[in-house]
Order: sequence, then structure tokens, then C-alpha cells
Amino acid sequence: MTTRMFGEPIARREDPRLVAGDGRFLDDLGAGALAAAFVRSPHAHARVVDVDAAAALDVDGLVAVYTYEDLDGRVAEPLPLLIPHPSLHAPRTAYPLANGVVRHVGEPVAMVVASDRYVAEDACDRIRVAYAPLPPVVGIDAAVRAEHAVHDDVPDNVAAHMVQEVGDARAAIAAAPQRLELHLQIERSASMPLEGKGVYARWDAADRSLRVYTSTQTSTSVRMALAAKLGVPVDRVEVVAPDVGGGFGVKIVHPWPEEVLVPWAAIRLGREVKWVEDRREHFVSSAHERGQRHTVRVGFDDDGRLLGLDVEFLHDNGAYTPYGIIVPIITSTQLLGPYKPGAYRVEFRSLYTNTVIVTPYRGAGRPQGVFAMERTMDAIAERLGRDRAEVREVNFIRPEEMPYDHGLIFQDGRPLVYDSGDYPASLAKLKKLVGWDELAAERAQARTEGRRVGIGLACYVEGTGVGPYEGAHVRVETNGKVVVATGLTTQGQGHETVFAQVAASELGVPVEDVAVVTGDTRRFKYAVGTFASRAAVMSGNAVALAARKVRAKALRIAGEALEVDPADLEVVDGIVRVRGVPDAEIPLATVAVLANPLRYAFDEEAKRATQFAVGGGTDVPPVRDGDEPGLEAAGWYSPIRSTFANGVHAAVVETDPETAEVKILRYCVVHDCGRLINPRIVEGQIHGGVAQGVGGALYERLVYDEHGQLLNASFMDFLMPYASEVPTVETDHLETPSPLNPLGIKGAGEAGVIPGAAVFAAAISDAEGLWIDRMPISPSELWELRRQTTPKGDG
Amino acid sequence: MRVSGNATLHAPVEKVYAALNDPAVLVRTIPGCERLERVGEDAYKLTVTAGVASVRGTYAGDVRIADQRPPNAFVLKASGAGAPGTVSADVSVQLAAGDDGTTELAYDADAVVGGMIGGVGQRMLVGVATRTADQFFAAVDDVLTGAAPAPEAVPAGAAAAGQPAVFTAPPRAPGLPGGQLAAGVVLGAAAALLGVLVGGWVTRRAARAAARRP
Amino acid sequence: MKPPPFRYHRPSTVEEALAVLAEAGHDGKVLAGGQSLVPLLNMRLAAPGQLVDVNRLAELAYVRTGTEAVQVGALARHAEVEHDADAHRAVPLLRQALEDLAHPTIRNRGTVVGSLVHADPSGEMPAVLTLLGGVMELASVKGRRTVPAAEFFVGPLESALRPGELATAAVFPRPPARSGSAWREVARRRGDYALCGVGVLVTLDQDRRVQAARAACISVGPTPVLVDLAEAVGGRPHDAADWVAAGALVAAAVDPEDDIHATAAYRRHLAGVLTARAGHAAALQAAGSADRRGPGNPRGVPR
Amino acid sequence: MNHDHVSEALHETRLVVNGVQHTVRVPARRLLADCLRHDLGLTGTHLGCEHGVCGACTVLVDGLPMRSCLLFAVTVDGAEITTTEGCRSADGGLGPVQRAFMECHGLQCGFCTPGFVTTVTAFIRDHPDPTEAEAREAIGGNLCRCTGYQNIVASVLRAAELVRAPEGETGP
Repeated sequence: MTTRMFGEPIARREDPRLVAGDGRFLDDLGAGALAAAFVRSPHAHARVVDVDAAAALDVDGLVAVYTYEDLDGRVAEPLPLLIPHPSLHAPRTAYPLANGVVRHVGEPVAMVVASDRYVAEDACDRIRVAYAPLPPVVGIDAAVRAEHAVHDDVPDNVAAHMVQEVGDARAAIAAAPQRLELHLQIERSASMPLEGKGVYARWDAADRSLRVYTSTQTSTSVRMALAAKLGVPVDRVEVVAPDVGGGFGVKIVHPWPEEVLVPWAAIRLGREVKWVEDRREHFVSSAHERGQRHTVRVGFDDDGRLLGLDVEFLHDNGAYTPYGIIVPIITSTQLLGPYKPGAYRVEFRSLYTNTVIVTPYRGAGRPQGVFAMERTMDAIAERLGRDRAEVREVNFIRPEEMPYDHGLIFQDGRPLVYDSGDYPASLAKLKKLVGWDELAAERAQARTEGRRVGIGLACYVEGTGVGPYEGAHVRVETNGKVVVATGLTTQGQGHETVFAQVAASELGVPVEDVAVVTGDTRRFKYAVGTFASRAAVMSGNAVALAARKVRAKALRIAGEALEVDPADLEVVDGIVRVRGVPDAEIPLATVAVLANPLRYAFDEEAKRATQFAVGGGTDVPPVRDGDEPGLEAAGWYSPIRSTFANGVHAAVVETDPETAEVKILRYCVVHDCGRLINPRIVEGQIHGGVAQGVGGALYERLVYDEHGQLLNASFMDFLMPYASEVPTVETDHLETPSPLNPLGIKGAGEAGVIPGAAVFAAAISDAEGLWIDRMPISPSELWELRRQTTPKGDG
Repeated sequence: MRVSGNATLHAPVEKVYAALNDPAVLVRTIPGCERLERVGEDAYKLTVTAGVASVRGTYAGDVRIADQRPPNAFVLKASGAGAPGTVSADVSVQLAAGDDGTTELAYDADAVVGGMIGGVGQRMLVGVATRTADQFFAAVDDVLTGAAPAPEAVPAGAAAAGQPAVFTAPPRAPGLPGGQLAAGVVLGAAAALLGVLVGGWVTRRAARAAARRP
Repeated sequence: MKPPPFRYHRPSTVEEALAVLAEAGHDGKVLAGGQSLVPLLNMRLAAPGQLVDVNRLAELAYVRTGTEAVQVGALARHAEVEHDADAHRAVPLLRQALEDLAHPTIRNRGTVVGSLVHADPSGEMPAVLTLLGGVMELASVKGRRTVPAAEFFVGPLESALRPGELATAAVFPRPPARSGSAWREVARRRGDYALCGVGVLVTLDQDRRVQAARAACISVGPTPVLVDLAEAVGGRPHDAADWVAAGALVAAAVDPEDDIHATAAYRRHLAGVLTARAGHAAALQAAGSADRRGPGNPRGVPR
Repeated sequence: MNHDHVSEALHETRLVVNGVQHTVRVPARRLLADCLRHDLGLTGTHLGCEHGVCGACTVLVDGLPMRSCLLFAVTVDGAEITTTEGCRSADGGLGPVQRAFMECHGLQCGFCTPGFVTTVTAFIRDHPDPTEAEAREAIGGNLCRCTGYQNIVASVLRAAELVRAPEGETGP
């Protein structure tokens, strides 16, 4: 089999249309559609007393105004709980429109449909809502104090409480020669894709069918949700994810209130309706993540070897829990990284607050866990006066210990078992790349020049490719072109390219001949979605398995046509040929024709095909038992459990002795995601992840005041890094193939962002000689920290 | 967010306190106040047009006087709503006799700013509110010292507290109109804050939030 | 986020514009570059009934560098002033500060006069006009008037411009001979509003001693904060002046507030640090200009 | 805020977009970005924030990069506008900047890309041989959430190469 395409850094198939402005993003569709806009709560917690739309009714162009009272059927019920969990004892989800009470600023109260968005907003301005404010619960402290409740029937504000323990951690810590207790906190951030959410719905009254375009990470699940919510037979619902302008997690949540309401209104009105989320709406009514507070107690020996680890943390899940408790579960398990913790106990509480809901943002609980674990490693090294890399080294799971069973349950409900990885090798590569052993001298030299330079490093392990399954369909057309379809969506990860590379490699056709369709339920109906770094692992392997079926069938048919043993055949550049026999060959296109007994001579290939005699003879049916017409097949990949990628990052920073500004001098990444389908795309994923890591460590934070008002709901004050803030990333790869899947690959999507907070906290601590226990950190905070530690103020 | 300030008023405490219920004074002294309606004992609805430069908006507000401890303290509960958002402020006001029959007034406001205005940053709010309140007190003290004209007579029928009555502001000379000082000062201070929050501040804050320079 | 409706006027002469503004009164708002006004409209935080678009007033699209000053018309974009070679030679502080103002794309549209009228305490232009002791030229149907920077910036986003008035130009005086200037600021991201920014103007005497030194700071008070540094550095040799002491003067003079990006104490600290840095750089430039007999007012008239 | 919608006046506005003359009748409040996208159907220009920070909506107005979310269509009446659709090569294929972004993997989701393409087109016109630092500064006003900018900086340098030596005899 040719593997020419697999592993090649080819240019992306999707780029020509995107760079030329020919992309089709949600708002590029439905030019004539009515526009929806929403009246959203200005209060964090209030009773909705009255909604008065009278003043809006004379707005020219207004079509409809809806409040909760107008909703019917299952649309009037709370939105679904997507991922129940036994530990989530008090799940609560919102109504599509507020039903009497609003629980966060931005919660939708009324929906307006009008001729265009300008007019819709005019109408929203004129709708007067009377609220009776209720005491808001904002922040982890207030949630724990529980003087007030977000939900009346959850008086302690605790949505979930979970404990996992392997061995007796507390006893092990008590008996350990060395002990530490650390308090570590990460603040709120958000996925913040540059394209917000959006929904465009078309109802065909005659056909009783609904087509919905939505900027989502899972079109197949939105389809199922809409069929159920709207009472439309599922085979009458089509959901298409067009080009999606970034997701990073927030678009995996479904159905969003607007995803239900826009199609609902389109059916009621018999008109096309479109809603395009603006930036303000995205800040206050989509989802946030990261806010967690951790207490780590650790016992270790004089070499820094962990003997017991006891982690308790509090997770702020916002006002509702539609996506369950995936984030804290991931923190509680992935926190362990590449290390053997000795005895391990982890306990978390997930808390309701009157703030925007919390659902996975790229990294999904791992940045918090890695921050807790890696700060702990740094603290151990400091306590023992040992090299930080060395302390990590002694705690590594060794390659020969793979597969390694932690004895815990992972996010997919299956045992946390690492399948592969060579952590010492990863660290060694990183130390070489960044020049770890020389940096101490360089740092000292800088000191003598009055400069503050520091280096930090952080390791992580990332479970990728969670199940339950993905599928793909591969078809060879009679012109030799190959069409690949997967229900899995794409938001810029280059799936059209990498899946084409996989199919081309498996089939032996030029990649130019392969077209890929993603996220369109008209083309493929069963899929889970793009999240948890699972697309390449899940759909990549599904595409490979489907292509292998097609190839086997092609060889069988070609074998009959050429009267040779299929085992002697190979496929090169779309031609099936007999190994070592120059002229004995048949184009895959012709084989595609032969695969269909109904052989009208529509095209040249069909005519050429008539020269071959296949199909057995008159004593067998044209389509034999177990066979199907056409050169096509579906393939499914469903792994026994996740596969685990890993990596090590290092940052070299310089802090200004006067202004406390942080300058990133270098950022190095060593990454192991198994075999690379397209190294260029993997690098791109790492660069983008690192940029979000920089943002999360030094710039991005969502600030609520005590009243539950989000104070920085704009790009003015929520500081996503520009090019001027992001360093050039130096990367190196290690490829330890996963034994769990046919292609030996592991996910790469989230990796870049995971160690960001940990690595910068370590580097800044190193430069400043200060202990940093909460991130992000701003120059002002660093300067204040200096003042606290050195009373005379700035260093 | 909290806004607090002080002022020395050239009138005795009792007079300051007594004047609180004179809507005719209030409608003249509350910055940008166009219409004021007593809707009950110590409760008023008002329409405030506020803004900075030419960027102005009209907002509906309520002011209620509560927790009265004559003649030294009370709380003003002010709230307002306009398209840009909502504001509510509890302004606790303390009055104490100063030298030579003056009154030392201190106010401390805790305000909640919601809606769009709540989300686009609050860096300037305190500064703007404080500045406006200061201007207000300064102007009112001009009135106290006779630098500004005295108020017109209270419309008949309005004097009976608790009776619904509507008051509209007469055309005003530039600068702050007069009024029975204490009333203007106290309720005016709250309304100034309200006006700033729902009006002037909104536009200021918006301009601050506006991504970039003009 | 779409703007509310408004009545739109596009006068083609200043007279026409003044008439429309007089008509509109409080209801009217001037649209020049719109780089602050339009986001404000998009967020519906402002809803002026009438917009008077002055982008057709070609007569206001100029940057004139004279012997005494650089006069910037109301339609001169930031980028045009920034790249004007004569203006840069005459008043280097303009380019020094403009390079820190937002990003080039914004400077392509935004106007210097608009920045001044906007009177943002975090804006660079008000501090530059204040530091140079410049004036604003205002016009209305009632006539024209000029207002010195010291009186023009009234409060946060509040200028002395009256309803019905149009700011037609800003005048940035040339610094005296043997002068140097520098601008330093710290922002969270490049192009963001400064957490604190400081401009320093230094003038040396014949003996290269500091004859005059002033600092203007942004983001540390309701309006630009102007501080005379003479007490700390006056009469000192340009290369031996104690700019840290000058910084201490400024740190004591400013009145910053806490916000979500920085504490008041940190801003105060920055005011000191940046004054020291800018002062040092300005003194070097002044010494250089003393060598080259310029930039600056050829007649060296001290102001 | 009482606005009479019935009488919202329409203004005839002439725009030369990517070399083609268009005349549209739009309300004064129609943002240039919406006019391009919805009135003219040029959906390559994207709106990422509508308050002038992200740069996705950047177009060239008489050759200069500007935020089309901060301009009213009426206010640029008569102007020459260039969008990413207009940054193609003469033969209709990808222009040098667009080619460079593809060659250097300078985009992922592609939503912010049109604003970069227009900004970079103007930049290399004025700076034919930029340094890496200049290239980074040039894109300093555009947000990208996907790429981390590293490959965008590379794309700027590559685009300059392609313009200097058309059809890229020089490799990336």
C-alpha cells in the first residue's frame, strides 16, 4: 500500500475558497431570511414580573415577539441534560426562554423576529421587562457560603460531588518524610471563536421537512435534538454545519436555546429565520470555562518521589449544567499527567453561581489540573533544592510500564489506562530543544546585568479520541473520483485535507481525486462530534476502515476482470495493476462501473467496462449474497478506550524590574500524538493552542462583579492576544504510535493550550523568586505581589 | 460599584431634612429632570434626559426615600432603565450640623449597573459619577449662598404629601436652577448619581468602551 | 449590535455644517472618523437623533506646519499627521505619541481633532496638546473661538465644545529651540488604551542645562495631568538630571483609579517610572537638537 | 429614543467595489460591512466583533485598510473598496497574498482571514521587502483565534516574495 499521502505536509484543500472569500459561514447563507434578536436579562438573578412588548409593535418590519408563554410542546420544557452522571445529583438546565426567573446576565427573555437585524434590535429596545431582583450568587466563595441559592431547590448550590481514591492517600501523606499543602486557582476564560454561534432554519411546509444550518461542532446531535424538541420525524430533519469560524468547545453544547427557537419560529411563521450571535451576546449567553480552586496535599520522599496525593477542588459551573460535569471529571483524572502519584485521592464539588454556564473550552479542565500538578512538582523541587526536571523524571511512568492503569474512571466512563508514550524521551527532547542545562548559567548572567529572566516547564498527558464511535462513507465514482463523507464536523482543523490524505493512502489514489464532506446529515447521519481531540483518531480511522473495505472489493472485482489472484494486485495512482506485469491493469474508475451490474453506457468508462467479463455466470445472481452494488462502503471505528497523547512545554520569560511587564523570550514544545497525518496541520494546531495558553496565562480573564455583572464583555477588555503578544513557537515531535487504532494516531487539537498557565507561572516564579499560585497574572498583579513580598515595593 | 462624597451646605439640618418632600424643588434641582411625578409618600417617578456632549438619552427613573431617621439620615433608593441598560443605586445620606448653621452632608452610593452598559467596562464610572456629584454640590452651594435664583412657588395641590401630582420643569437658565437647598442637595445628589449612571455615564462609558479612538 | 436609526446630514461646506449643527442642537452629533462614535452606536449606548457627517469638508483636511506651530484640520487622519515629515520635524511628539495610538488601521480613519474632542483621559492626543500648550479652534453660527488645552479638557470624555459647535482645528505649538520630547506608555496589549502613558518635553539652555521640563500623563486622572518637573531637574546639566526624582513628582501628582486591568497604586508607580524613562530620552533628544540647531522654533521663543 | 421607522430615509450610495461600480439605496445607519455582505452579496468580509477590535471586517477604502464595521456605507459614498474577493490575481486565480496564506498554512477556520488578506495586501504594497518584525507589526491589529499568528507572519513574508518574484520562483 502506498503511504505517500499519509504523513505529508500538503497544503489544505479548504484554503482556496477561504482565502478568496468564497467560504460559506452561517451568516453568508439565507440572504432573504427574517432576522431574530433576543431581549436578554440585565440582572444576574431576578424574577421576571412582566414583559411589555406594546411599544415594539409599531416598529415597521416587526414580524413576531415571543416570550416563554408562547412556547408550546417540548419547546416549553427545560433544555436537555446531555451528559448525566451519578455524581451530578442536582442537575438543572435552562428553558429556551426564561420561565419566570433569570439566573444569569444574558439569559434570553424574549425573542424578536423582524425584517432585518437592525429592525429586530429596534424592537428589542422597545420591549420593557419588569424584573424583581433576587440576591445573586457570584463566585466560588459565595456559592460555598450558600447564604443564597441559585436554584431554590438546591439550597447548598452544590450540583455535583465526586470522590475517587486509589489506595489510602491521606495515610500515605501523613507517613511521608516530606509534605506540602498548596492552594492553586485558575480564573474564568472562554473559547471565544471569532465567529459566534448562528442558526438559519428553513421549513418546507409542503414536504413537512426542516433544514437547519447551524454553526455547531455536532450537526448530527442537533438533528436528533430538534426532531425530539419540535416533534418532527427525524428523517424530515436535515442539519448542516457550514464553514464554522472556530469552536474550541463552546459549539459542542447543543441544543442552544436559539438552536431550538429559530427552527421553532421558522415552522410557526412558515418563513426562513436566521439568528447570528453578536459579540456581546456571545460573552453573556454562550459558555465560559476554567474557573476552579484547588487544594493540593502531597507527601513525597527525599528524592521527590510522590507517595500520596490528595486533591480537593471547587468548580464553578455557572447557572446550569446542560453539559454535565465533564470538565471537573477531566481535571480530577488528567491532573495526574505522566506521573505515578502513589496513593491518590481526589474530591470535587461543582457549584451553581448566577453566571454564564460552564462547558468545555479547549483543554477542558486539563489546564487547571496540569497547573495544580506542575506547580506541585515545582514546589517539591524547591523544597528539596533539586532540579525541576529531575523531580519530574523520578515520578514518570516508564515506557516499559505501558499500558498503565491508574485505577480510576475517565471521562468516557472507562478505566483510565494510558496506552502508550515515552515520557522520559519527551522530556529529554524538550531539555535539548530549550537548552535546559545551559539556561541556569544564562539566567545568572542576565541577573548580573540587572535583567530578570526565568524558565519554566510543564508536562501533560491528554486523553484523546474518546468514543463511543465515528463513521465514514467512502465511494469510488465511475469517473474514478473518490467521495468521503463523515458526520463529524470541522471548525478549521483541516479535516477536508487529512481525511482525504487517509483515504488516498488507503485506496492508492491521488489526493486531488478525493473530495471530503463533513458535518452534513444529508450525507452521513451518525456521528458524535468534533471535541476532545477526537476527530483525527475517530473519523481518521473510520475513513481508513471504510477505504480498506472499498479497496478489498476493488481488488476482488479487478481480480475477476483480469483473471488474477487479488493478492497479486496493487492500486497505484488510481490504477489497479498486477504486480510486476506492466500492461495488466484496470483503472479504479472501470472497477467502479463493474461494481454495478446495471451497466448502462452513460459514459466512456461504462463502454470500456463492457470488455471485461465479471459477475460470475448465469448460475449466480448478478448481486451475490452479502455483496452490494457500487464500489463503496461505510466504516466504523469504536475504540475500547481513549488513547493518550503527551507533551512537555518550556517557556523563557523576562520580567521588567520596574513595570513588571512579562516578555516571552522563547516557547518550546515537544509533542507526541503518535503518527502524524499532516505535520503542518499538527504544528498549526500546536501554535494556536499555545497562543490560547499565552492568553490564559497572561491576558484573558472574565471578570464578574459581586452583582453578577460581567465587567469586560467586549474585545476591548477581554484581552485575547494579538500577534504582538504571541511568541514564535519552537516545536519537536516524538511519534509513539497508539496500539489502540489502525493508524496509530492520537489527538492533537487541544494539546497546545494545556500547560500554558503552569509553564508561565513557573517561568515567572523563576524570574522573580516569587511563588505564584493563581493565574492569569497581569503586570499590575505581579507588581502588587512584589510589594507584598518585598515591603518596599517594586524590585 | 461605590460612589461617595461630601458637601457643606449653608442651611441647618432641620431645614435640609424638611425640604426633602418638595417636588417643585426636586424637579428643578435634579440634573436633566424633565418630569417628576409623586407616586406615593416619599416616592417619585422621574424622566431624566442625561448625556455628555451631544450624545444624550432619555431614561425613566424612580426615586424613593427610605429608612428615614430625621433629621440626620435616610436612604435614597434610585433606579433607572433605558435601552442601554439598567441602574439601581442605594444612596445612604448622612446629615450633621456644621459650624454657623451649616450642614455637613455625606453620601455613599452602592450602584448596580446592568445590561450592555454593565458589560463594556466600568473604568470611568466612579470618576464620572464623583465629578458630576461634585459639580452638583458646588452649584447648589451657589444657590445656598444666593449666587443662583430662588425657586418659584410650589404648584397648588402638590403640597399635600402622598397625593399624586405631576411637576414639570420650567425652562431653565444656564447653570443649575435654584431650589430649597437641602432638598435639591439631597435628592438631587441621588438623582445626579442616577442621571449619571443611566444617562451621562452611559454615553461616557460607551465612548470609553468604543474599541478605539475617534 | 446594529446602530439605531438617525437623521443623516452630509454638509459640503463648514458654513453649511454649522447651520445644521445649530439646527440640531443637543440632538446633533458630529461624525468625523467615527472610530469611537460608531462602536458606541453599534452597542446602542448612544442614540443621537441626527448625525452631521463632516467627511466632505475638504477645507478641513489639512496639516499645516508653520514657523510657530503645526495646525491640524478637523479632517486630518491620525495617519496623515503621523507621516507628515514637516509636522514631525516641527513637533516630534506628535509622531512619538501617535505611534502608540491604537493600530494603523484605526489611525487610517480616526482624526486627531476627533481624539481631542473625545477628551478621553486615556487618549494620547489630549495629553500632547496639553503638554505643548496648544489650543483648539472652535466654530459655530455664533462665530469662532479658540480654547487653550488647559481649559478644553473638562472631565472624562467631556470637552468644552458646546452643542452646535464644530472643532475645526487643533494647534500644536513648536517647542522652543534646544527642546526634546519623548512618549512612553504601558498598555496590556500593543495598541490598547494605556494603563499609563507619559509625555515629557525638555528645553535646555545655552549651557545644556534643563531650562524647562514638563510631563503630561494619561489614564491617571479625569483629564491629562500636567506636571512641571523644574523642581526636580531645573538647572541641572542635561546628562546629570535626576529623572527619577522627576518621576516621583509626577507619581505624587496623579490621581489614578483601580480598574479590572490595574490598581491605582500600580498606575501611580508607572507614572513615575515612565516619566523617568521619557525624561531621560527627551533630554537626550534636546541635547541632540542643540547640536543640530533644531528641531524647534527657529527664533527659540520660550513659551 | 423615539425613531420613526416608517420614514427611515434611504440614501443612494455609489461604491466601486473590486473595480465594479455599484449603486445601492441604503439607510444611513447601514454599516459598510453589512452593505457589502447583504446588499452586494460579497460575503467574504466578516464581522467578528462590531466594535472595531478584531479586524475581520477590514477592507481597503481608497487603498487604505479600514474597519468596515466602523464605517457607514453612506459616509464612503464614491469610494473605491477592495475586499478579499478583490485580492485575486488578474486571471481570477488566487492573488499572491491569498496564495501565501495557503502555502504557509496561515489560516485554520478562515473566518478572520479576509481581514488579514486585505491588510497584508496594502502592507506589502507599501513595504515590498519587510522584516519579520515589520510583518508581525503589520498584522498587529487583527485578531486570530486559531493560528497563533506564526504562520500568518510567515505568510506576510511569503506574500512579499511572491509579489517581488511573481509565480514564486522562490520557495517558501
